[in-house]
Amino acid sequence: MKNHVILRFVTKLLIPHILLYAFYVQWHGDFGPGGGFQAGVIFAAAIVLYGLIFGLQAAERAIRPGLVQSGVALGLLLYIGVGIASMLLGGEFLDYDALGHDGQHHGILLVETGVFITVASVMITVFYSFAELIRRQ
Amino acid sequence: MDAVRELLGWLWIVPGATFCVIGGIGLLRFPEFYSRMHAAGVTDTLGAALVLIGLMFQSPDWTVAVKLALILFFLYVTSPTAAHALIHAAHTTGHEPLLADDPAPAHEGDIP
Amino acid sequence: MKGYLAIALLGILVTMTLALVRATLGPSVYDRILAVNTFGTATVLFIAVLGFFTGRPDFLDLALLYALLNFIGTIAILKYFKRGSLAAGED
Amino acid sequence: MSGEQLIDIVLLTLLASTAIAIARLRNLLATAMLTGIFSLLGACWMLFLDAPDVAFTEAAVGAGMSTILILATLCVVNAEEKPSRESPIALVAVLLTGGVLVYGTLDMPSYGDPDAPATTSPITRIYLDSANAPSEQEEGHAAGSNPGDGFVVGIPNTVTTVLASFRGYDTMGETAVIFTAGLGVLMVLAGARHRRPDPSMEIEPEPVDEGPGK
Repeated sequence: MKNHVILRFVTKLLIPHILLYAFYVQWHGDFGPGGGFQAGVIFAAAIVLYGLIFGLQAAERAIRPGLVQSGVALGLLLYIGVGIASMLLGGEFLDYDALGHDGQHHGILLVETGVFITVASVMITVFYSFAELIRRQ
Repeated sequence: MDAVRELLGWLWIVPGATFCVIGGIGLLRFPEFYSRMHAAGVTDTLGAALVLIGLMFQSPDWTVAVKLALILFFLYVTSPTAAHALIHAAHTTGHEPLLADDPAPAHEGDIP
Repeated sequence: MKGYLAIALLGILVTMTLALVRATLGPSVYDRILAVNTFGTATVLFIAVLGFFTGRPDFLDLALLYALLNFIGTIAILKYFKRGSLAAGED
Repeated sequence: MSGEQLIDIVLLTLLASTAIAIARLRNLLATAMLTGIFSLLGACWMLFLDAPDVAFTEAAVGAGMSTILILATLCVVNAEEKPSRESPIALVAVLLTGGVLVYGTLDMPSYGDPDAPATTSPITRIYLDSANAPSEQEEGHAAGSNPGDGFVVGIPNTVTTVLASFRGYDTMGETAVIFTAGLGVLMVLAGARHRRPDPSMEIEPEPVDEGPGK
């Protein structure tokens, strides 16, 4: 489908909007439906669409497999890190009030970012692994 | 104002839903794939546009109307593209349209 | 309360039912893809109208999501069917 | 209201008939597509039950990823289901389990019941009050000093508050589950990739062709 002009054009039109929408869901989760998990899946869906139309190599050039593989762990580490930071600042584990003024808000945003990174990385990694496996068959 | 909104609702949303149903009936009843595409096109374009524009008149503030416009825009970009890719794939893999002087295929006759 | 919205909801549900029957019956894979595509459009409309019916227009976020993402599934199925694989080699 | 009940009944009937069609079809590609339809219907129904956050998750996963992953699996395995022997014991077991589950739901409060434990419990009040902006409550309480009494988060979406703040431990556990699942898929697929004559259980540390991300 690489030579399919209409598909390529429409995909190029859609992908920025899907990514933008993923970030909208991420940061707007405080006010409407959504949050880190949903945003991560939507982000991964954009990368998957890119991989489907432009090929696995192009997608791997855009988002390196090593980057997402470390992202799988980084997100969880960020989440736990927020908990440890709140302990170091005098509260209990994941007690966001210890994070300072408006700590609840910032703590929730950080934690949701951690969920986002883990979910998006896991989804992209699974897609890459499957595509790689199928290509080598 | 509410009366105008209600009138616009009846004038846009109900016809839109009717076109959706017409598209659905065509999708089920038409004899083969290429003619079913026409029916599906009614739902994807006319039905969707009428319903979404009708909803724009009902929106309480402008952000809702903008969201509806975005939904309409993305539907109008993606569904013709998907239809194009689908018909291209069907054509290139040798899926032949059913012509008037062809005998009707047996498995098509018993669709309710 | 809002009669036209209720009628629209029922009409869209009828469309969904018809598309579901077509997706189940087939007979070719293209008929099924077409039916799934129509079903997706009907879902976007259903969610949009439902948001107004229940007075919560923030449901529209969901309709916008479907308008953006329904495309991906169709492309994936087409690609699988045309090449017998998702492996995006393209060479 | 009877119109809402009608929509509810139609949605549930469609869900059930899609499930039966999925179970009956032998062509796994058609099954994958019907699974997509099931996900769309599920999202509609959850939205109808006023659970937009759950519907949102279903929509994102169902439309974005699950079809892709099912198709990817179909690429690896055979795309036609083998005819299986239908045993009466399996039917009895399924019917029995289903019956027990349905019997269990009889104890649940009906939908929208004002006397349901979830509505009358004092903790619900605390959750919902936490959504108020800090500035509104700061005169009355020392904000956040005493959890459970005037504990404010100040985020309008209570679901996010409950998930990330009140139940932060649970969400951390869920993130760990996703992390573990991703790790498991990586190991299984990487193991299948370097297929050996003797299928030893040792685990490849990393695909060799990729360095750490730069």
